[in-house]
Amino acid sequence: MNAIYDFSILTGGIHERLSGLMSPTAVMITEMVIIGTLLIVFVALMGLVLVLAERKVAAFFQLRLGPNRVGPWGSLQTLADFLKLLTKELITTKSADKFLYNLAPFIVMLTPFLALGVIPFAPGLQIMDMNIGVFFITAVSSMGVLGILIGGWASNNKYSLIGGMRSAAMVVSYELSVTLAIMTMVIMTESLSLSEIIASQSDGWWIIKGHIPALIAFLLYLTASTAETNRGPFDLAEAESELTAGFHTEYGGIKFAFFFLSEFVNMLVVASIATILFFGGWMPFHLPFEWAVGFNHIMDFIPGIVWGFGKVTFVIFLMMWFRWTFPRLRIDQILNLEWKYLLPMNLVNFLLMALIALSGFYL
Amino acid sequence: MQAELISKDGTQEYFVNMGPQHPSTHGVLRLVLTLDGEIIKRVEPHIGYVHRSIEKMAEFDTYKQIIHLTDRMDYLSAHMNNEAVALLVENALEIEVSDRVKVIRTIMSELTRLASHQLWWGVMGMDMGAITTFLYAFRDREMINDIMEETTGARLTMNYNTPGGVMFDLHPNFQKQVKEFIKIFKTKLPEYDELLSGNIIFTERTKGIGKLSLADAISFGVTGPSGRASGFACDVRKTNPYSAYDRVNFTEILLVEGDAYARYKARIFEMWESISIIDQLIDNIPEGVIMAPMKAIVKLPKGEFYQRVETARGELGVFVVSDGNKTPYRVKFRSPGFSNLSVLDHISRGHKIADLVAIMSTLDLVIPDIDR
Amino acid sequence: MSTIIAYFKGIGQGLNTLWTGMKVTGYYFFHARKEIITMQYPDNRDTLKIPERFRGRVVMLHDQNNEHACNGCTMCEMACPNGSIKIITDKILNPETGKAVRIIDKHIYHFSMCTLCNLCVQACPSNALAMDNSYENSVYDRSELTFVLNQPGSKIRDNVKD
Amino acid sequence: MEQYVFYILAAIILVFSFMTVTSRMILRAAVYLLFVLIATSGIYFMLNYNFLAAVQLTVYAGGIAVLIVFSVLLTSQLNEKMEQVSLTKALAGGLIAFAGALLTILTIVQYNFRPNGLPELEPSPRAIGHAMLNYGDNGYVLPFEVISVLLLAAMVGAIIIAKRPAKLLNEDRTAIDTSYPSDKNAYTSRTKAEIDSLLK
Amino acid sequence: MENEKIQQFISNWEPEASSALCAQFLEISVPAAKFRNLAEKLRFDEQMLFDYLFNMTCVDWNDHFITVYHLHSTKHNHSLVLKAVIANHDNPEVDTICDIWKTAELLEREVYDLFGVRFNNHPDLRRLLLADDWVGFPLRKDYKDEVNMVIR
Amino acid sequence: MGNEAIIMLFLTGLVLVGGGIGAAMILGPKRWNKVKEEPYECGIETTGPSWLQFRVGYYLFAILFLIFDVETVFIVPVATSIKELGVAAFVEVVIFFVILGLGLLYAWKKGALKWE
Repeated sequence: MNAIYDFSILTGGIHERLSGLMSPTAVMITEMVIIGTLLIVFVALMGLVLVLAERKVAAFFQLRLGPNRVGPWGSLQTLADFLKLLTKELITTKSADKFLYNLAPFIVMLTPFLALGVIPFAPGLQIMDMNIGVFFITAVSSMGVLGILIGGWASNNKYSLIGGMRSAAMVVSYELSVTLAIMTMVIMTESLSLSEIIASQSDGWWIIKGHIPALIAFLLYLTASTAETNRGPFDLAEAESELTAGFHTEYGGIKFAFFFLSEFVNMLVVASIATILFFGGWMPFHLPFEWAVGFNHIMDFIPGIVWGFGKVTFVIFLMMWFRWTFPRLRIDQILNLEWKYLLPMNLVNFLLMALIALSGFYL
Repeated sequence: MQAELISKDGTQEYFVNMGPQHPSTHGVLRLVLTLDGEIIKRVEPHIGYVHRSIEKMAEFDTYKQIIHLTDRMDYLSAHMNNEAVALLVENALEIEVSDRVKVIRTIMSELTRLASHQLWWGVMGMDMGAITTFLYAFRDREMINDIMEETTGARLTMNYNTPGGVMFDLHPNFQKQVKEFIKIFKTKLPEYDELLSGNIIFTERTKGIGKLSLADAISFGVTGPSGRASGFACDVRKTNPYSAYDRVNFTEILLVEGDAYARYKARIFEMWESISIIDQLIDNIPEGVIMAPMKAIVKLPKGEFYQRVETARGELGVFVVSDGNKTPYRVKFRSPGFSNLSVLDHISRGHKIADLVAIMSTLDLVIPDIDR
Repeated sequence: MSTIIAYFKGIGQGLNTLWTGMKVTGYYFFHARKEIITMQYPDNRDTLKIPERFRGRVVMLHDQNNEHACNGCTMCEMACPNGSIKIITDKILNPETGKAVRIIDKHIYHFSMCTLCNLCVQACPSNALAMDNSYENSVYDRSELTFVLNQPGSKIRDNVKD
Repeated sequence: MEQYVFYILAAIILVFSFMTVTSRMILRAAVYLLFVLIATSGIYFMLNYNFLAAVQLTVYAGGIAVLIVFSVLLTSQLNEKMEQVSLTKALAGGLIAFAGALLTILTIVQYNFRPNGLPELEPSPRAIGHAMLNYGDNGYVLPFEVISVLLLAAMVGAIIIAKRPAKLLNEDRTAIDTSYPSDKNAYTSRTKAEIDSLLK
Repeated sequence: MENEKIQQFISNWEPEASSALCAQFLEISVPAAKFRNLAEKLRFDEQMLFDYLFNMTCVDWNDHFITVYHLHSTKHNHSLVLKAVIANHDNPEVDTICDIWKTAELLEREVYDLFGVRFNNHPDLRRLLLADDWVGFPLRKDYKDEVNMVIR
Repeated sequence: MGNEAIIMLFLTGLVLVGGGIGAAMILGPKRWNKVKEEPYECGIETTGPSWLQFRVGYYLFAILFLIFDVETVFIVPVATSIKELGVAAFVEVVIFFVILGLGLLYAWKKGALKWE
């Protein structure tokens, strides 16, 4: 890997400069403020980009042009939408549980934030390298469902309540598959730390090295994580043709915007994990063969951040493709799919992967 | 009151209003659902939000003027509605229209049916969550609308039929355009199957849902593709042929399953049949006058008249009681949607809310048709 | 055993049907540029093709001498199912023959009530009325939808019979 | 720094624990409990027991809390507030709680904590995994296997308790006429004669 | 079956029924009191089996109402028009047939809504299309509404 | 950064949402209207309360989820170390899985996985 693309040089430099100026606690607080500000900017930017991308991709699937009035190619459309939502009146229905109603957007937004903290987007571009990285993300994202559940409940609206219930049952079920699919890959990486997982793929991505079980795990993960983000054919929490808007029927203005934004940031998170586990994160495309040294070297010249975001974009595109092609599943079918198909397959796939790992039958 | 709400296993019943402002009721239909959890125990349709009393209005209009009102009932099969009134007057006065008019009417009817089924298909997909189908359906429907606009001067409420014939002659481009459309649409229709009909999520959601038996279909008077999916041979084009339907070969689509998927399939099959009918007629439209000689003021003889046509939704009946004046004494439109709606409660009990959406889309309700 | 085979067969078939659908949308995604079906409406006013038979609204045909063919026979008024046409006639003395002749003072057309059914155009014995191709009819006040069809200062063409 | 964090977390736990038991709206109580659970995991994070903290989040905040909310929906008094606890009951409860706390504190204070001399274990998941699958000294393979049996027993028990005999909803569904045969996979168009023959 | 034979059957069952062979359908008129009995026979008799009620409406003849039922048999493929003559114009009443032909439930509600004809034993006779607090029955010939109705 | 970053992430999230809502409170109009306070039910006033005892078909799934959630917690350390520990550990994991698989099979056969 080319050292010039390593962000840790930049961050380390800043850290040293700051340490020379003030006490360790002050350094930490300063860094926190800087990182926090950058993170908010990043999330806001990603939200704007992803929403626009979703609309553009949807438009092209549907033979439309998509937003094209505000800014070049409609690039400022989401910004305009955000400003509109920001300046809308906040309405709370009179029978709602005000405290829980206002709490829900916080919970919903907090979980992707915590998850983003451990994701390395490029070499050195990671807020904290936790030794249980992936497991931390699954643990945190399991709380996100509570935001939906509480929001649906607190609105005191029948559609919201049904939507919230559905979503909760679905998300908790699919969490199992997400975790198991991740653990299947962890057998190979032997570590939960995301940076170590990436490092273990320096000679080739796991989806190539781990062949069949890795491919199955990828499909299972993709399906389950699409469900966990309440997207695509699994969006029945907000199934508009049945429940008008599902759990966020009563949310308007900026509160709705946070529900909306969290969906997209969650999508970014799950796509990043898929990228890291199966496609080597920011690791360039390498072939695990002797003769491919030259090829591997050429690949190194493309910066890691390009690789990282390129692969994330690919996974997100897949999820968008699902969403704009498939009809929605019914709640009992969703639970069926998880408990009768994904979960048993995951359990078997886990053992298969363990067998392959032990037999050394991987590249 | 509270005690009544509690069902047998201790949980309480839930009343939910679906509509009038709801995305999947396709208009201002209001359904009051009684739920037990997510299971539907009762569906009670509340209609009349777009009631305009067309029947009362028709009592003050001459027969020519009634036709434009029928445009606004089932606006997706406006041409067939027009045709019903026109045929009624012609049959009552025993006027023979020219072959050209008959063929034009048949082609137009089938084009309208295609357009209606295309819109239904797009909306059906959208109701099931596949929003992309909507745009694909409108892409194809747009071609038909353009053809219609060129000849009749309007895209939806055409008012093209008059007693004795049609208002305008075909546009010179008509034949060419229709042939081109048929050629394109024959390649697009298989895409409908690939995108939705075969999709495992879609089939799982519709097969075995909202089963309607033949006896119930007849008893509820469910006609059109919905009725024929239950095996009810109710195609007016076959039982009481009108216009040029007696000279074309086509199969009456009959299925036996009677569930939502059968109703879906029946419409897809029907699109192929419509294409075949147009194929047979488009090359040999006979020459002739487009208007039979009519008196300026049409007066029907005293008596009662009933004329039925097959619209995209089923049997449309026009019942006219005439007292010999230039305006009818009483007009009744037997709208297919009205009868099809009446079966909704019966077939959706015990299903889930999501199934209700599937059932409603396959019944293909058009609310102005029901409310009139 | 057969249930297990059926289980996996079901998965395979299901995935296949999903892939079939994705191929269709995928094809259109990569050919979207060529097959865009929507119009950029206010921008394409110049290229928008309106068929000549399109029924926009009722107009009275005037020739270059500002003459029309309406003699105020009220056939259109009777033919209209919605009462959107009202004709106010006047009687003037024909200076040549000395007979009183009916001319129109105002041919009032309530566009807000019109259903564009074309019956008035058909009813007109002297082909004075026609449908034009206008389609941008939105206004801020309903009263702006009431038109007087005969242009100010226009008069009836000579060869029109009574 | 760490101390302040600990105090804040401890305060959160105390305050929300108190609010959980005093709240008279049942779902709010559940949400307050959720805060307590999350703050507890925060303490684990502070101690660098990352794995344990994540487990706390997964099982308690993600699993138990959802289960509690679902169970709340099964209670009948969702709409009303819970009844006011009578003073005697409150007093008795407070007394018992105080006694329990006293007992615990006394025990902790009196206990003589000694180092056990064992080498310090690295709290990484891999070390835990090694210990768990190890059948030598310090190996926990038997508990690991027994856990699966325990979970199985829990599952069977839950199913037996929660699963009522499958109640047919057909009583609601007006009798569906099955007099004519239905081939579920066919869905092909038939002629009238065929349908008539099917009906016979 | 031919119309004459049907006429024969009906005159045997219900001597009060008057029948006329019109251009399109055989039309049977029967007093409202006898109507329900005849309808049941027409539906269930093996020779008749009029199982498809394809249209149902009402006509206000100023001094009496006639409810009109268009019946068809899908088995024997014959049709007829059944009419119940309701002589009492002030308080029109006729027996319901919504248990015989299920589609009639909504159709009868519509007729009640617009004509004010009461259907005895109807399970849920309420206004259907109009608002619940509407006054009057709009399709009656003597209905007056100065505000909403413009008569040319 | 170490674990203290969690605090930072937490606070960042709070600041974003709180700031957004606060900004909306300042920027947004405040026009009170009785109808605005009504819960949305397709334009009709709601019939009956929404907070009713609700027949949750999902309850059993939540219990099952909890059991399998505990299982995945055990799987996590196992997954990280199984490659190193070899065949003996694999056999142990297989036994663990088979016992749990039996539980799933039991639930399946008992119809607990069927939503009603």
